Amino acid sequence: MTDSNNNVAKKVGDTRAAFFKSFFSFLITFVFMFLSWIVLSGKFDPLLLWLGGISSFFVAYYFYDLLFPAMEPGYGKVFFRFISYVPWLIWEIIKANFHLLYLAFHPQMKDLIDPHIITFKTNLKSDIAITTLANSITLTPGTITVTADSDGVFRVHAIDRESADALPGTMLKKVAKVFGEKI
Amino acid sequence: MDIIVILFLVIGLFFFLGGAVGIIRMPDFYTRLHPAGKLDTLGIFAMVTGLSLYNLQHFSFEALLLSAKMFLIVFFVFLSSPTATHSIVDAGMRAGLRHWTKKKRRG
Amino acid sequence: MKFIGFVIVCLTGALLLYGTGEFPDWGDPASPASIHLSNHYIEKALEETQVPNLVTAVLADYRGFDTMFETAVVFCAGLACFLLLRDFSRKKERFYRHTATGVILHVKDSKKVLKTGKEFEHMDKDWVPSDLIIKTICRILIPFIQIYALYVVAHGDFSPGGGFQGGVIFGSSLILLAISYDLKTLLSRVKEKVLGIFAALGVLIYVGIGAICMPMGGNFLDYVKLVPLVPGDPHHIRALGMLGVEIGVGIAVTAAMAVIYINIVSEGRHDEGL
Amino acid sequence: MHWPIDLIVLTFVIFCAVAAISVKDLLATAILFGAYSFMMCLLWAVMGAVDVAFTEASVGAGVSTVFFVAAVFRTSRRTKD
Amino acid sequence: METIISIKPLLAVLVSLFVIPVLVSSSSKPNVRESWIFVAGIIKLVLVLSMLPVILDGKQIALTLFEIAPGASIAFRVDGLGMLFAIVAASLYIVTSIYSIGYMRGLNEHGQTRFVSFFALAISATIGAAFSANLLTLYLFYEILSLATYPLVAHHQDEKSRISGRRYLTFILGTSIALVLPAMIYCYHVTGTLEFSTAGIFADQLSKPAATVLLLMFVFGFAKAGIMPFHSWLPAAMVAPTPVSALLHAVAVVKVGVFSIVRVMTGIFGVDLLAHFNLGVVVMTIASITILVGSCIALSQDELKRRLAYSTISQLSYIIFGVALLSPQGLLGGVIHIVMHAFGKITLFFCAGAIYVATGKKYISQMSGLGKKMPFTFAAFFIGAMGVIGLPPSGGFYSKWNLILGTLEAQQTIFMLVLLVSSFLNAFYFLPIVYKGFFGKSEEEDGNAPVKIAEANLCLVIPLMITAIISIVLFFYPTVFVNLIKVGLGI
Amino acid sequence: MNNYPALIVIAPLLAALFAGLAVWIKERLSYPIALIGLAVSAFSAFKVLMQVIDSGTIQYRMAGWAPPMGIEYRIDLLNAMVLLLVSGIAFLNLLASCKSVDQEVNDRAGSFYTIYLLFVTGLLGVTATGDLFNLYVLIEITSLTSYAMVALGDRDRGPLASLNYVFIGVIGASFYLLGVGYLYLKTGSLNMVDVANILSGIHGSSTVLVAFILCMIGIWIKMALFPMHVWLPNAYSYSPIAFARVVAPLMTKVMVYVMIRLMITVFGFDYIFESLSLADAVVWLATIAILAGAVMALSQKNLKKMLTYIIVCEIGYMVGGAWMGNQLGMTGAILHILNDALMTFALFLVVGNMVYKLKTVDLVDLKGLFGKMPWTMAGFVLAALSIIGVPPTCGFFSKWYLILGAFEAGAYHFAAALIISSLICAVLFFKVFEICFFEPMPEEHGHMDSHSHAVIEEAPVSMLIVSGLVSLSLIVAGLYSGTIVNTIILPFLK
Amino acid sequence: MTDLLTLIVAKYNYWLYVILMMIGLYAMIAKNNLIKKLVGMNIFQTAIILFYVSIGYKKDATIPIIQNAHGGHDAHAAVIHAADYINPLPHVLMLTAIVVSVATFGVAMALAVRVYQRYQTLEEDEIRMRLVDIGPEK
Amino acid sequence: MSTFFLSIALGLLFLMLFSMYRALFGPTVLDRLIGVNAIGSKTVILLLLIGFLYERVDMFVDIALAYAFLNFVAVLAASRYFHKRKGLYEESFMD
Repeated sequence: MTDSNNNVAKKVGDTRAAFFKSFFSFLITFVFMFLSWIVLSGKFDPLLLWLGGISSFFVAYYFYDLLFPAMEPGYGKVFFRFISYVPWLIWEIIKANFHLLYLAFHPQMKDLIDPHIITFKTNLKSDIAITTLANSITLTPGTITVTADSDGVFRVHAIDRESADALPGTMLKKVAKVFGEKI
Repeated sequence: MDIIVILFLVIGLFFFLGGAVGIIRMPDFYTRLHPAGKLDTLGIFAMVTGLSLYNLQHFSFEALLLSAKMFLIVFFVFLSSPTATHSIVDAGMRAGLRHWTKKKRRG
Repeated sequence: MKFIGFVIVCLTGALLLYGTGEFPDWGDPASPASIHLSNHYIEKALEETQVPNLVTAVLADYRGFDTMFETAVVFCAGLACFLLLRDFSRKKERFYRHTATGVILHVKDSKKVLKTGKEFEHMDKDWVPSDLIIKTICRILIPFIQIYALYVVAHGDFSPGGGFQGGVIFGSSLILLAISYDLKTLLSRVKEKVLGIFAALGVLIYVGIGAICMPMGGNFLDYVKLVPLVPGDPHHIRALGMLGVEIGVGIAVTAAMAVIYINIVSEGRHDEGL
Repeated sequence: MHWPIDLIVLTFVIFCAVAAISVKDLLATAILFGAYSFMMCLLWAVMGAVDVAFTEASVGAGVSTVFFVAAVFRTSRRTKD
Repeated sequence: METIISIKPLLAVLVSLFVIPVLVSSSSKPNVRESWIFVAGIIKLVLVLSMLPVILDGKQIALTLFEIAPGASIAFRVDGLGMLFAIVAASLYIVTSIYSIGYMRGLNEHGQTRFVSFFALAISATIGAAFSANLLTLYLFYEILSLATYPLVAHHQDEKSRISGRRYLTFILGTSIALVLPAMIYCYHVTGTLEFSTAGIFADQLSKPAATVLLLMFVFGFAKAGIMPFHSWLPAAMVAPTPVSALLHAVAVVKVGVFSIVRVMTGIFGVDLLAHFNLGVVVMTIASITILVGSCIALSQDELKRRLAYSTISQLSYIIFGVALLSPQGLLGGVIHIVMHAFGKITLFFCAGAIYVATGKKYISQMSGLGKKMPFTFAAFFIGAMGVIGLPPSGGFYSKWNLILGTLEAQQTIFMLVLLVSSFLNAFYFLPIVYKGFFGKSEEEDGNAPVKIAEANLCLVIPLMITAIISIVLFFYPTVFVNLIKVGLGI
Repeated sequence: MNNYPALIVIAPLLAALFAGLAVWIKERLSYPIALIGLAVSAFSAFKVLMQVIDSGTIQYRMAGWAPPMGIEYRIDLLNAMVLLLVSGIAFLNLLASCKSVDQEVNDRAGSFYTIYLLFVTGLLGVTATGDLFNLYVLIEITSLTSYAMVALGDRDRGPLASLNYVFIGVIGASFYLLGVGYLYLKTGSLNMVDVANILSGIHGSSTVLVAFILCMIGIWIKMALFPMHVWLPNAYSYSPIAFARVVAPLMTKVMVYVMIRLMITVFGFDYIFESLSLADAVVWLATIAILAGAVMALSQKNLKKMLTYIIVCEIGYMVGGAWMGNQLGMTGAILHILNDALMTFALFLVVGNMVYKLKTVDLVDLKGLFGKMPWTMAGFVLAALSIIGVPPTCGFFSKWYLILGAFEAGAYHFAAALIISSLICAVLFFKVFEICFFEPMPEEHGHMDSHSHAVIEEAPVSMLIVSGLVSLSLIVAGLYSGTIVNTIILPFLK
Repeated sequence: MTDLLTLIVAKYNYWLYVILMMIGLYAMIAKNNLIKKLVGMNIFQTAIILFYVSIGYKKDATIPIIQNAHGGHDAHAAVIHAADYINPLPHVLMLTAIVVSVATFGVAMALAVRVYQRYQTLEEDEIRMRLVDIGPEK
Repeated sequence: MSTFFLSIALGLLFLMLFSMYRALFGPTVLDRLIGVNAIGSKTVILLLLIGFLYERVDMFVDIALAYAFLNFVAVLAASRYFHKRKGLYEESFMD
């Protein structure tokens, strides 16, 4: 236990601010964990709640830096913006799916599709933003992210021209807005 | 209520059907991934929604939590499915699998 | 060999089919297997152990002794993998990665040893940087998987699951960490030593709970005798005992799974995995 | 009531088993073996053995396959039969 | 019959066993070691003799050590027959140990400690076999004896002794495991006991074919008795140092084989049963063949020890022959031949050894004229030869005489002829040696390089003189042994 | 409350876990921990044996549940004897292995001891348990540990041998499990005595027949009866010697015990010998096993391998004896469990001493060993004689009962096979003796050098003492076999 | 027709378990590749599990977790009928069996890696050839 | 309603056959992986449906959840294989 304590200490440095940062992210992780515990458990037996507390503490203590590695201020805002992003995304997904359904059932499907790979660059910086964009791309019309690196370069496999042309487009803007980044 | 549930389930099934047909019909590996990755995700989404609605028929706090738990599956699938798809397609690229193109077929 | 195999297979199959002739129908509620012991378990277990999940009740209490050895088997498997594959020796050729830039150095001279630590990392030769998307997503998922695993361990009494399943899931969360980042990350977070100790400790918790019952005047694993040691409702002592045991199983299985994976995937060198 | 599911899944199980041992690539074997475990898990669930299904899901689909892939990763995919 | 429980038989067996650790620990001091052997031998003889009066009174001494199964235990019982054999073995042991000191030192052999240790072990086993109360115990000591003598036979550790040792074991161990063991277990299976008793242990559980097969298994199985065709280990075993050949292959080992057969015939089957099934003739025929063939082969041997070995083979069959007569005279003659032949043959072997030590000569053809240089040795040789041939005034005559009487008593005239012919053959192969020794031309006289030849050292000569003298004394005073036999077999 | 029965199994398990902890904390501690664990276990086994002899069968309820519900330890005379045997041999071997473990697996000795203890735990549990399924789990523990150990031995062939062992071992255990499943299907119970009670009503059922056959085949595979022996020689001869010394005497013997337990307690003699007519076939199988084992042993050029084939041969003895269908045969089989365990242990201890010094036990490398390691060789001779069946060593007496049993059952072929195998063993061992006795020592100058004492290079004292003790115990066990039969085996069979 | 269906339904599980088991056994015996054999081994083991779980199944019964008994507070309220719940015992046994099989599988995989390290192949016949090359054993 | 669930389940099983085809005969390993992944997602739903059939869905959700997790882990592991090892067609191994 002391080992990982030391590690943690090394990682975040010894300054007080860093400590509070990590403590804060620990706290948030703990809350998240405990909430999911309650959702999972569905029981309010004191023993189970205690166990949930201990488990959440355990996970949060050891792995808080996984969920929120760098606790930036304004994370809450990002969170709410993200929530508002989700319905749009789902709608996009549904559109994508109908498109695919159309393709899948079309008798001359092979004439409609024209797979190719496109590459584009974005100015997204944070990992989480890149990942969100990448996964959104994967989930939406006829495109799958092949690679996305930390410089914001995306390679995307598109099933037809139409889908390819739509990129990066609106989605990038939306994602950038969610994470407060410049396009 | 039942009708909504049935509707959701049938839609979900329809998505799955599309996915399945797509998997069979698409010409190459990359194109197959499209239906597999997306239609199934949405299929799960629709079906779980239907099922959790059905679960809420006899409303209680516990039933609500249970439905929430079901939505955890959706949450999870929405995170993992594109990642898995991406991972597979990346694997295909790295492994050097060439993708099907129209030109190739014509030529 | 193929032909011999085929003959043996046919013979065995015929023997087994011959035996099935007298089987009761599938799902027959009156078959002997479903009336003798099972009825007792179904009707009495809740009353006797206060655990609604009959499987857990039988697993951790009536047949807790089996389960103890089952855990020991897992521990043994972990230890066996460690023993078989762990390779402490140094290879002649070594690869190092500069942590900041990701440049890989190939050192052929066996005497020259770079200090691994902050600047350089000891590498396998087929190292590929981990994928950003996978990394991020797994980063988010892993804590949830873990809390879920712990939930499974703790709720073995009420819903399917229990120590073993929870342990495996926790273990696979560690494995996921190793897959999405790399093995080094996992090992820097969870030391090999910790895993080794936990594997033994988990089984020890189980056996220890059983063994404490003996000086308390009971038989081995007789949780009822633990009442004086545990605060709380004495009626639930068996359930509590089972919980303790499940936690032990969970710890042991987690560690064992991680050890097995780590050793197989890196051939015991602990440098680079999948 | 559950017997149709049981029957179909059992047939799938047999398919997967045969495919898993006859495919000429160990990685494919690993993958099919995973599918086999999925089917098995489903089968246990159909038969009401939730705990077994849970274990099979966690072990068969999860760690077993991962161990398998890890072993294939460290050895070879080649197989003659 | 009165039975006394006493620990003496056990002690008698164990004395030489206990001395082995002492021998091993004093291996660097030969004198100390040999004095221990001597002391052990004396104690053993005293212990054996101390039981003699009791036995002569018609009592028995018994001691049960371990009950393995009902009716099959490891137990000692001293009766007349066993006593007779034990006395022979124990007394000759002392003589032989003196002789072996001289022999081994004379030839500067290696591994002397090993040699004396296994020698002691072998003698223990012999005494044990003599005192066995049942077939199981007898078998036990029989096997121990087989194994204990192996290192002695193979003492030289060269290729020749390796082959001989292999043959030795193949025959001895092979037959005992393959034939005696199943036969013995079958006996136990049928009767539930293995105790020796003069009436036999089979009531009427055996059919004639079964009895015949069983008897043959025993007779051939105790291959130490050298019944043909399981005889060829004996000549092979002659590669061993002479004391071994002398004591073991003339007295202990072979006699244990014979003794076992006698025990089986008298104690397991019982004379009556054998007579009932008319099995004596079968055994007698086998024995006769061995007697005649053995003698004939002996005639053709040039190496002295081999000739003696074949002689032993044929002489051993006398004993079996006598017992197989199933008549009191025959039994007496056969069993007393154990004693008589022992003293006679050991003398002969001692002489052979002495000649080898003194001159390094092994072959009869080289021995002409030696008698003048080694008068004592050759005189003793002559006496021994007389004993073996059966000429008065040596003990051998007494046994042969009884045997012939036995054949008459049993009305087996043809077999009497066998005895006579064989005696002639004996004379043919022994007397020429003596003649050559005393009257033949020595090599020196042939003009070869003069070799200084004299009598061997005292350690070698004294024992052979003693045995030769005893061999003569026995002709006059065989009473003790005769009484023992009468007590033992109830004749 | 009397907790000795549980302690027999729990003590080594606890010790294993503590040793497993010690691996990571202070590796040197694991050896004393292991010693203590096994000592406690052996002591408890001794106590239990005394209790059983005094007051009859002990039933110990795990977790306090009454037998058909919970798992029960049911220790009768046979159990208790085998328990003492297993724990005793394991303890003695551990005493002797300190040095050889250091030599062979030095950098991971702690893990070695842990697995060793788990293996012993498994064996003890198999012996003590009265529950059919518990038996399976414990068999798997023993198997799993032995897989690991075998692979740890010979660098070239160990892993492969181990892998083959895994395949066959899993088939065996699975067959057994399947047999238990069939039984469970018919009876609904897993407790041996309970199953036996229910079974007595349904003897004619084909399911029970199949269950019986499956259980037997499973156990036979695990004990390496002849056609199913293929895994054994490689597995045993490539494992580290410290482990081979305990697995070779115990594993197969415990499996024979399991077979006897199933035959007597679960299925019952009535069923096996009256309802079925398999006994003759099995005795023939055993006969073939004996001969085949002996003949294969004859062709080996490595002492360890040779001994493993002798184990195959000895298994034939016990199986044949147990299937003779009479008391004598069964007595012989049970006695032979004890005796063969001791003999094999003695032999492997000797081999361990040789390996420690010579690093190899190919027959050609044993030249002149009598001079070099006299005490070791003395032990070897005793053990070899015991295997051959020379009285008064114990091997003779079990053979005695076996042959008696064969005569009583009219199985003369079996008796003949016993005799022939004894002869072949004699040939085998004397071949070795000849090499050790006649061949000159390789590094020694002239062998006939009369008074020069050979350079004595004995194994460490700890190994020597144990091997000497065990070799002497062969004679003691032989002489007291009557007592053993009368106080343990016969009361048990009645 | 209905009879046939009933028969199939009644015994289908048992027949299929035999077939599955035979597939596994055949793979273990006849396959040349060590990992294939391992897969066969696992199929073999799951077949047994299938058999056990089939034993435990009961028609018209629910999973062996007592309903409406959260934490056992109101455990005594409802009477439990044995026919309502599936037999839990085979499940327990099979949990253990699965654990054992995964442990064996793990160890076997480790062994396969070791074998590969040594021989650079997993085909049995090739390994045998390599063994001949290595020469007589020591 | 349960009949409806059953028919949905059977429908899913029927669809699984398509994915199964890909898994069994897919020309490349990755095709098989896609097939298995698709099977996995259907299985999650099937598990839930079986839960409803047993009317004990609270017990089956756990399994479905675990299933989703571990399917992901397995697929990830299998695809990570190709990040480090080349060679895709199993035909290339035929020699």
